[in-house]
Amino acid sequence: MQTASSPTPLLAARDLSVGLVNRHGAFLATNRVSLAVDRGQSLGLLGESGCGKSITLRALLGLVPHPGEIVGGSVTWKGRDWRSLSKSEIRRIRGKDIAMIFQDPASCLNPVFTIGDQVTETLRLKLALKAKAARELARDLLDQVGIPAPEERLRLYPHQLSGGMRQRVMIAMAIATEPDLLLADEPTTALDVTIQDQILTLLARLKERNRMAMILVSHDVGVVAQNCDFIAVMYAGHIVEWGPTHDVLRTPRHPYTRGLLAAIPRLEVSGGRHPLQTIAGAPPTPGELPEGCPFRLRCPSARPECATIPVTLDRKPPDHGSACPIVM
Amino acid sequence: MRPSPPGIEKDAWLRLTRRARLDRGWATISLYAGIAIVAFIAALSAAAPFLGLRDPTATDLMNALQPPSLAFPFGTDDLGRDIFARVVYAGRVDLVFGIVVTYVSLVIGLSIGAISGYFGGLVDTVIMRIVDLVISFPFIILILTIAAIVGPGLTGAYIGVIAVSWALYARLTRGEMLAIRRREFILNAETLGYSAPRVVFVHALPNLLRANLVFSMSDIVLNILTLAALSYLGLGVAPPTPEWGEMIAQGQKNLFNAWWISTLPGLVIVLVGIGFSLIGDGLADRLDESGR
Amino acid sequence: MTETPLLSVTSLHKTFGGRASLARLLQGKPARRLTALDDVSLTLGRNEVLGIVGESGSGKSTIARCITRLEKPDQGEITFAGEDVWQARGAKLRGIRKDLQMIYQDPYGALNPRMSIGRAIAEPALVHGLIGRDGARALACELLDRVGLPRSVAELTPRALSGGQRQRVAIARALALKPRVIIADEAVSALDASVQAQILNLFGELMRDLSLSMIFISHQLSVIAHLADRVAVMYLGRIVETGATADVFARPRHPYTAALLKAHPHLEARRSQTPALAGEIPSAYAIPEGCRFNTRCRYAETRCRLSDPPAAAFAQGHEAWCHVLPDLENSANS
Amino acid sequence: MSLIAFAGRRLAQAIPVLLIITVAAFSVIHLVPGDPARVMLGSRATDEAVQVLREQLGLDKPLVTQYLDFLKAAMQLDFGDSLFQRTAIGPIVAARAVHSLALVGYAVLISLVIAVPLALLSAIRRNLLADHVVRALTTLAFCMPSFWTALLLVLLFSIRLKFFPTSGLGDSPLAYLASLTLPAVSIGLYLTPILLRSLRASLIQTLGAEFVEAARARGFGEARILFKHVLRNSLIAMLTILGINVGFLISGAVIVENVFSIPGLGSLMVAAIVQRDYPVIVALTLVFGVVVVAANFLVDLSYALLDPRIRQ
Repeated sequence: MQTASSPTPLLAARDLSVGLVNRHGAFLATNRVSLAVDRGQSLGLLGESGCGKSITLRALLGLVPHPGEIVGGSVTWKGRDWRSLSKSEIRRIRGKDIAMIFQDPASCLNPVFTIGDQVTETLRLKLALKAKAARELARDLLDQVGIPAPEERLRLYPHQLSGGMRQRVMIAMAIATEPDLLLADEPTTALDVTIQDQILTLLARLKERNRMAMILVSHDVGVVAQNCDFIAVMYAGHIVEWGPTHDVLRTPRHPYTRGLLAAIPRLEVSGGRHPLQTIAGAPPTPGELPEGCPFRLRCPSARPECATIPVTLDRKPPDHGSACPIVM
Repeated sequence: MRPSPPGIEKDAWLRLTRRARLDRGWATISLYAGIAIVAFIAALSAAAPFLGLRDPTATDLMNALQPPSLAFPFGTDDLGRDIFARVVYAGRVDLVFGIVVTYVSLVIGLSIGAISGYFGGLVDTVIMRIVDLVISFPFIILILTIAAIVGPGLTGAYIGVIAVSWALYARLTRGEMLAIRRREFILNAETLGYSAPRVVFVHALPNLLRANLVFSMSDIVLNILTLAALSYLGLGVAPPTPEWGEMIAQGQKNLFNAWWISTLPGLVIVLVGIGFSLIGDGLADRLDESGR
Repeated sequence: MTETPLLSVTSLHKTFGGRASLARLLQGKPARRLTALDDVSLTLGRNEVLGIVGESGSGKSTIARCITRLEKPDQGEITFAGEDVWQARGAKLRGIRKDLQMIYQDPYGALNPRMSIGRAIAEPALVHGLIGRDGARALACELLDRVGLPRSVAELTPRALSGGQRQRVAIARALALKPRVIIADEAVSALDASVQAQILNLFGELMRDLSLSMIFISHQLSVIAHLADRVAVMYLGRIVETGATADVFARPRHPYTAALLKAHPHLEARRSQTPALAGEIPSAYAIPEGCRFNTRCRYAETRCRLSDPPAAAFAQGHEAWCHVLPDLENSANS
Repeated sequence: MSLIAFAGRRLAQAIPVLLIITVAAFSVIHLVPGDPARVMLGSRATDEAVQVLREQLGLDKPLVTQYLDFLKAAMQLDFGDSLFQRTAIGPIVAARAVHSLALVGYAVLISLVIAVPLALLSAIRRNLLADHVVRALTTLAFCMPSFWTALLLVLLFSIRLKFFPTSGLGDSPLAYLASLTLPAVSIGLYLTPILLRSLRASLIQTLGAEFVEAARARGFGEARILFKHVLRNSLIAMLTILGINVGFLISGAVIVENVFSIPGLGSLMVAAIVQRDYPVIVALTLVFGVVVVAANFLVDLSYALLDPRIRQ
């Protein structure tokens, strides 16, 4: 399934499945997920905890932690299958062409090295810069991501910076090589709302400037809505709906997406405590999925045939597709 | 085994399920294997008088330094005593010592650590200074010093090892207590105005037991090793009472011509140690709560 | 509001000690102290939901901890139904403890992992002598019904429950004492959106059916907007704006409130080119002189750096502590 | 905070601990049931002899005076005379401490050489065959009595293979090293499981940290990640682990010195207890206490040097 407008998208995953192991056994965290992004596009992976959105992102970079592994499907980068690339080629792509930022800025910097050490290490390795040039570029990068007094910050250790500043440092390291694609895993979840706003504005500006593609993983509909061109809604390891952000939010097609959007309290409708629409039950535990459609046990429109239908989108991206053949 | 789901590479899925099964299976095997080993040796020692063994203290110079044989499965020592019988009888001293010392220390350490961690403040600071000192001090020196005060012998060993061992439990419990004290069900109990003993003993304590129980398995091994070491140094169980460390010491002078006198009792210690360690590994997995 | 409030907090101050360092001691400086609450006053009326919103370090959780006697305030007074919460002793204290119940953020930490759900729910009522041993089972069932869980849950341990179910149990446990006030500290923040809506609805039902009052603390503006009748916006240990929720969110009178509302990720609007608020939250160890918001405020003037702004009152109890905006507003109106 | 200020504060914290140790050491003599002088000399000693000893040890003075005298003397490294050897304890201890120190240093080296690579292997290949093998060996080593291990080594390397002497100390540097080898290996094997377990746990924790994943996502090579990023963090943990286990290490040395009859502090301690030579016991308790406090101080200091978070 081709999932972007151009014939060879920048990055594409086809029927990607990732298996993980927990105390109860092996289970599929990501189940035949297909997605793609093109240059300059941003895709939001939206879903609740445990839906497999973060592990999908890691699988795109080949970073599934042992003892889990990719158990099916493929990932292609500029038309080339990851599996056909050598280890050193993969390493060259990681961090140079594709960069990644993480959720917890407190732990994604090494606590025993200074900010300068860590930023310049990337520059020296990825851009083959000499120490002095790396230092200068590092200062410049910190400046670009809005860190005041960059020269002094380079000498500090991560614990001496606030969470927002640490995330800026991560972003500085990520954009240093002017990557084609940025993967962002809940980059603002650990931050306060005003800081989240600053970081997202920064990301939007950098994306615009560098014509960078972005895949943003988030549980927050608002964050995805404001920052992404396309939305992929994930539920229990499957992509259940895909489409342009505007369409998905305006006219959600899958019952899960509809339920999710209705369940979110809005700032605009203050007070009154009118009951929100809810989705019955709780997200399923990984590894304990029903046969057929994974949402059918919570779905208000479920029918007997839902137990046998395959979970596939009814329209090809970039069109607005839904994995529910019942609700049109 | 569950069949591989559609659209999945079969080999990869098989590999994954096998990995999952191995991880789970190992803990159970470990637990039962450990229990089997310990139970076997404990049962043998408990039933020693009824097994028709030779008298462990009876000397028989005619049969001195016999290598292992059908008549003497572990051979005999320089006084002609049956090493197998001595090893079995020694279990009565060593196993009882290990278990009693460990659990007396656990109760003392758990109480002190829980109180120290819950109330904090000056009491905590003072207790923890002492605990740190006891733990970082070479335990053998401390025990030897106590043995010097009380006088060598099993009583000295009991007092000495308990005097050292409680501190490990106190530190472990305090650490756990500090973590659990911030958990919201403890805060909730406090806001409800429950009495401090109720919060500590009814709500916190059951959650502190896990780490202590798991650690106690290693500690039993450590304590048996310590008794053996004391006896080896001539400051624990005095001859002719059979004890594993004492037997190893007795064998040292005949190491050149009768290897079995020292090595076989040592092997039994190792076996017991492995038994308890396996139980500990199994318990750690069984009692693990991180699997939400 | 003319009637006496059910719960009132007056001029609450709370600082936490930093570590005394030798260097500071030698220089004769006092140990650094973290200011959690600096002169905070608020009231809660009968059958009212008061929302407290703020970012990390604003002191919103400390208020809850002071009210529930987990932290002793340095100064200030907390009265509940006419009784001073920190002076009360004996039966009066027990009454206050019964009437003020707290619900916490982490559904995984809120329940004792070694205690069955039924026992966890009934225990507070048992300890407070509201029921006898034989009443425990019936009470647990009644409360499980109330929070929408099957009765069979009573036999389980928390391990078998999902996050949302655990939070329902925590609510049932709080209801066991028939409290008059519930203090919910980020009680839905850790939950997934679909489950969060269920719990918010449950809170709505409880408010309607049980004539409870509630202090609802959250960093999520939308949740506050949904649930709270009145809201207090906090910044660095102080309330900067308070009033009826609809009013405050529709017409914020403090630049910080306005920025919070703008920074909130809306579903409909595309993001603007500039962030709603520049700069970082200052350290609670070194609160800025004058108006504490002046380091990040786009309207800041000289007076904002010199003196604390007084309260500016608007219609229906809407108040904001800002030098500049109320003046601008007045000049615009006149 | 600067390193010096940190060191100063840490030193200040050590003083009360040192005082507790002196009180404990001082109490040893007085905790013995009955008249200490009588106990030391045995029941057949004459009353005059007991009285002489009592005066010699100052046991007739008030307790506080005795303690202050003891403290003053100890600060000048004067621990009195050994009852058994009839000479000053200070020089005896000093002469023996050299051998103990050499032995312990050698043992730590051996232990690190075994534990660090195996812990790395085990952590990287977590839950795979190599890890299971390493963990099984660790458990085995943990359960082996150190003196028994020592005897096995003697049996194999001294008696069968005749590589190393069975006991005593060699004269030439090479012979000295050779005679310390088996004891050091015995202590090393005793310490290794403790170090290995802690190091493995610390490595696994670091390997799972987000900054390691971030480094991988940045396309750094595994070797670089391991040796630069992970090991640096784990070395800090290693130092702590070593610091905590100094006491354990000394305990091992005390036992093993006795197996090989090495004239170190451990064998002195055991001999003193057998001979009821209380002044020596007191002196050694004090010495070991100071060694432990000093070791922990040094560990904390190097810890602060390596980990920027501690100095804060």
